[in-house]
Amino acid sequence: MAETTAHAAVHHAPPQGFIRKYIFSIDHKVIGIQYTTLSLVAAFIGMVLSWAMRIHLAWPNAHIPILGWLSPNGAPGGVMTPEYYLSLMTMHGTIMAFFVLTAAPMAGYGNFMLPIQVGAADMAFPRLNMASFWVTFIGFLLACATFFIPDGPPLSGWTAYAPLSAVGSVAGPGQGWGQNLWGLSIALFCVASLLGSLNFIVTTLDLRTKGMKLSRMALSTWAWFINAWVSLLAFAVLLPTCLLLVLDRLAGTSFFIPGGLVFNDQLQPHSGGSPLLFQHLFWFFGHPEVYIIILPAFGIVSHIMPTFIRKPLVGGWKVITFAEIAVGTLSFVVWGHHMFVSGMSPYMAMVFSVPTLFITIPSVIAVLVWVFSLYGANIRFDTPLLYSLGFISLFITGGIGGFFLAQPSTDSYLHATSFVVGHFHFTMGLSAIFATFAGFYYWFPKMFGRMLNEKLGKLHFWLSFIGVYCVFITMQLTGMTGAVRRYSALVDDFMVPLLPAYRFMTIAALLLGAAQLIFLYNAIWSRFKGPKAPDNPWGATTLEWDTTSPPPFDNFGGRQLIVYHGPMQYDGEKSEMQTSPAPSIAGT
Amino acid sequence: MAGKIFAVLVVLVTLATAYCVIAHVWWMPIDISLHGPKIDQQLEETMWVAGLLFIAGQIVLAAFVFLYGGAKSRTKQIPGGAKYLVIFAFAIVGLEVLGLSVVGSKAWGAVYFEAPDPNSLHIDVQAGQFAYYFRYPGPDGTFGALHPELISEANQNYFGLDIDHDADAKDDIVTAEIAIPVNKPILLTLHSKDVGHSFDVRELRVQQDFVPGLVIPIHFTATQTGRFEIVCTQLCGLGHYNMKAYLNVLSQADYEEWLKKQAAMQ
Amino acid sequence: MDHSELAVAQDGAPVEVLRREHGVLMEVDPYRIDKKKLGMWIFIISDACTFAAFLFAYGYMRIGAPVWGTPFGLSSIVNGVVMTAVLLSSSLTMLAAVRAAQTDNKNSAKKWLGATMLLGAIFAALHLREWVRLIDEGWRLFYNPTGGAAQFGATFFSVTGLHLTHVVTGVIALAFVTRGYNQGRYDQGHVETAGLYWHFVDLVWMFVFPLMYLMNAH
Amino acid sequence: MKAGCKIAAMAAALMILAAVVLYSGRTVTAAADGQITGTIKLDGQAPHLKPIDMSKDPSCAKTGSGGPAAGESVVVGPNGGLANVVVYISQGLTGNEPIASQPVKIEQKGCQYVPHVVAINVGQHLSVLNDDKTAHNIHPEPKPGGGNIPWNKSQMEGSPAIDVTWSTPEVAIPVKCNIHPWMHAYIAVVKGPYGVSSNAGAFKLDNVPPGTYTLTAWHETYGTQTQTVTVAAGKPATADFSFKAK
Repeated sequence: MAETTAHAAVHHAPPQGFIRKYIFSIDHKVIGIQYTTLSLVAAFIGMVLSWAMRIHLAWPNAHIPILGWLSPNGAPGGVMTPEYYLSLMTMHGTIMAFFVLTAAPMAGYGNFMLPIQVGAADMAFPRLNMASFWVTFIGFLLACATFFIPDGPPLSGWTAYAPLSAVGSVAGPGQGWGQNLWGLSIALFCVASLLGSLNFIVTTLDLRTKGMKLSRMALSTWAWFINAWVSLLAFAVLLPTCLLLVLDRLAGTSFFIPGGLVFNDQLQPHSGGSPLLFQHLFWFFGHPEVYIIILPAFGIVSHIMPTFIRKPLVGGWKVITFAEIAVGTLSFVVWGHHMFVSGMSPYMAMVFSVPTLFITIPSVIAVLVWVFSLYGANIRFDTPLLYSLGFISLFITGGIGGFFLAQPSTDSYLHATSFVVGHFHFTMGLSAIFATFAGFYYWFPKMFGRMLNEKLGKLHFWLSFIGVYCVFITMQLTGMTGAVRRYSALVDDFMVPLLPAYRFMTIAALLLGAAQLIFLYNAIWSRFKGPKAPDNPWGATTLEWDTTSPPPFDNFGGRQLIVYHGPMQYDGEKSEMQTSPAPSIAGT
Repeated sequence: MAGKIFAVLVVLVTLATAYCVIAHVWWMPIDISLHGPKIDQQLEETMWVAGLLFIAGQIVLAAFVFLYGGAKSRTKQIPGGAKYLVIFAFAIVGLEVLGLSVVGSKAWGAVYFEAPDPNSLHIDVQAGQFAYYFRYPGPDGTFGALHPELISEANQNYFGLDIDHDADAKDDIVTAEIAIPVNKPILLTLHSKDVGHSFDVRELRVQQDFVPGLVIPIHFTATQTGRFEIVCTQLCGLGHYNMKAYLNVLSQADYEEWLKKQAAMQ
Repeated sequence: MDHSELAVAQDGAPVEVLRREHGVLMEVDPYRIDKKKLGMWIFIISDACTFAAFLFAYGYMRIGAPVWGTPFGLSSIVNGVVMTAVLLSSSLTMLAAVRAAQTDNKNSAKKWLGATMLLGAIFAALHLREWVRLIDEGWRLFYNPTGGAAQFGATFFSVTGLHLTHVVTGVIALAFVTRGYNQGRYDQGHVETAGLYWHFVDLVWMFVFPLMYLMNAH
Repeated sequence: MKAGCKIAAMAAALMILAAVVLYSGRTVTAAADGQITGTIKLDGQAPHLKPIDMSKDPSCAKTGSGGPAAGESVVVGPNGGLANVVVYISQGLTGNEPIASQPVKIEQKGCQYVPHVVAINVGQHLSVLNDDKTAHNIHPEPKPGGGNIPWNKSQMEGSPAIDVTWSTPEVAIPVKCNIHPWMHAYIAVVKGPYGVSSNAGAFKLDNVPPGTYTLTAWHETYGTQTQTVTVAAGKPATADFSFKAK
């Protein structure tokens, strides 16, 4: 024992000094907290952007002095311009999809928890891990920098469809350096994600402690592991897509720009490129991306639920894990359902429609597992569980919309309507956010050694749950009228009558956003003033609860861990730690 | 207590959503195309299937949360375990999606796999930032060639026609709105002069992107007269929200009258 | 920098393979490989996707273009064949280096590593010569002097440029590995991992050469 | 101490007074300068211009005069007078000409630019207003590399006026609205006195100091013409132009 601790110290001495300890740290726990904090900041920026958008949608000609003060260019005299609305929309999507939804549940919690859950002292490549955070950070700064350049942020949406995004500033405001910075920012994000995924995979495969067979891994670890594979392949394609886009913009190539384009009566010097090529490359990444966002959420919820329902999930680790693997695999063959009306061959539409519909089967299995695990349970309604239940409800609601959008015939009506916007906010947006909140409330004691205030947590949940449904069910259902997305004002005759509904959504969204201030207050206050957290406040079984809160530098204080069974050792009030040699109580 | 509140909330949300759908609070507009009813029917069927799954899912979730909130010393698994769940997913949902794929492909095929009627009225459509322009071939029935370098919006040469040298182009009728005769097959060729746009007429149940570099044909037959909006649904820049045009479905006589008036304005 | 070791438990009949990481016992996978090597494999998978996306873009452009530029005459093809031969032999020398490192023949390993680096540098030089010739002929990322599709330059320079970047990175990485190996900071595992990367770069060239050169010969 | 203050205050007041006198004196002398007047005619038949169909934006169609608006690229008055011609001094200026102090206004009215062509001094303020019940984007496109910076900005209904200046002479910068593709205007940025012809074809350049000048007339469709003109003190000179119809 003495020898092993000495060994550990040689290879992994705790760093001294503030900078090595908290800034350029190679400790996976610090990096996890850095990622989580970055996401939290990004989430609040993204939310404020959505407020500004919603206010503009509801009162497009209103003079709002604070807007004019914040952005004299984008809202001269406090009246937001359409191009600034689109810029805010683009940055809302970019910041939320990449820097919040992709980063928080995977890179944030995954970095902190995955090595602990498998019983390792750190990630396989700690320096690479640090590099991936700082590359993400630079990417985030580049994305934010677009707000401070004269031309403003890009306005071509988070999907950045070419040729709008590729031809440069002839296509209007927001297509100058903002779009270049966007491309570079996302390229950096890709690099960081690739490094992160590599680290996750190697750590899971190579650094499991004795007895931690694959079948005994925590369900969150499983989800991160599967997700790392999906991101590894998907981001590897987005990276060249961004590079080619930047080449088109800066080096004069024509990958995505066809010939004969005329802007402002000027014939453009490009020829031979294909906008559809961009769409294929983007969506080859883009559709797996929504699963990259939701798979960690699956894992977090599956990990949290058994603790609070005090029983294993139906079907043990296998059913839910195989469902996740199926979702991850199928996600690579469905991208064309984003392109049903894009001029792709109608036969290809059929080819993409069928796997898209079939991907519902593993998703339904996952939902059935969660819902039917509640049967005969002994539910403890702590905030993490409430958020998990909220996740299930939102995911069902959002998933249902998928039936309509997976079929080319119905999609040809609903495409690009607010039905789609509501659908993806439910599935990849709010479901993932709810799972992220569940994870936050669940792991906060472990990450910071303090308990969150449970009353404020519950209040935050109730307001968020009601608010989300008020905003997004209305959004999804108004889409049935054909209400077009990405419009900065309602000028079409058929959209003007929707104004009251849009105003309702705006007010609900503002309240929903205000409810997040409760969360912010709770998190900050509890971080410093909350009651001290015990090692295992929830009565859980996985390895992260088998060490102090927060864990020591090498996670287990040089202790030799031996794992004897899977994570779901619950039956009513009883539970057994994974490291406990006692006989299994629940079979898994 | 929290569980009961949660259950009640979920049920309320479910009922409210179901009400909005059943009462058609927000619903599709009238359907004026020959192929449209197939799409509507597909949408209705999907709504039934998906709606039932939605209600069942939320209600079962609410019920379990409502029922199993109390502290018990022992827990129990659902009889039969995961086997029945997986079977259910494959059997019911699998059949459902298979059915939707098969039926849906018929609706899709009816619109997109059929060749346009050879007697269709052919109208050329060009989208640009941020307006549509339409072109009728004129008396000679032939469209003039397009010369992008000649496009001059200042001189209202939106298509880049070489009127001085091209006899085919001279009689082309360029309009800012489109009029079509009712009950006549229409063939549109869509091309964009700059970025991606879309041709979306809700009442026709037609939505098709303009892809720069491609000429995309779509065809349909309108069955009712009226004036309908054409809106752009593909993000095209700052004026995206304000990019629209009108589709006038007219009787044959009115259509001819309209076309004559437009020709006089060239 | 992390160290793993294999140990055999001496406690009786079923011999158990144990592995230590940070001094504690680790679970052993039947398929387990050293984490550096595993990391390199995973990187290779991801990098292969990146190359695949570039080549997909190339195929898409090529099929869509009515007139495609075919600038390569006999001399270029010969040059390409020589480049291919050089890169293939560098794989062989790399193999020899790995073999030597595995048998702890340090001097031999260093020699073979040096040969690999030299061949890599020759490859890069020949490649740049080809580029210079094309640029002299007027080919650019956005311009085709023969009047066909401008995408030839765009795809050729970006695909081969990406590959060239890999080769140059590889040579630099090999230099670092050789130095570290010479000083005893790196072991045979590092040499083997570097070898994996080198073979992958070679393998990619086996796709790039026929697709970018042979198909574009006139 | 107090006395010192008083002296300083008086000195300051005197200096201000002197400055005012000098400045106003300058204006007075300028007013005594000459004037160039003239008319511009179109020789031949005005081309047929397609009327503008604004049905794309119903709020434009509503504010219009009922029927479709006329095209604006050639506007000919009753006696063959050619409107929208910019007349300015292209040679012979001393370089010390004052910058006109009143801002030039372009209004967006009924989805057209009013006026269709404006002239403006380098450094003079241009104010763009939106009177319509719809949004416009104002998109001037100066020649690249010419010194003037292109921009493209939306102006919502009820937004404050956009105020800009131009740094380099350029005849003429095209301006367009992408939301309403038919909307076009031209901004001629010049140094020294300028005039724009009215519907009757008449123009007037004020405050021209005595001297011999090259006068240039520019029209968006018919290009430029020049002629030499001599202005004597206190005496208006005349210069007529005639553009040939294509």
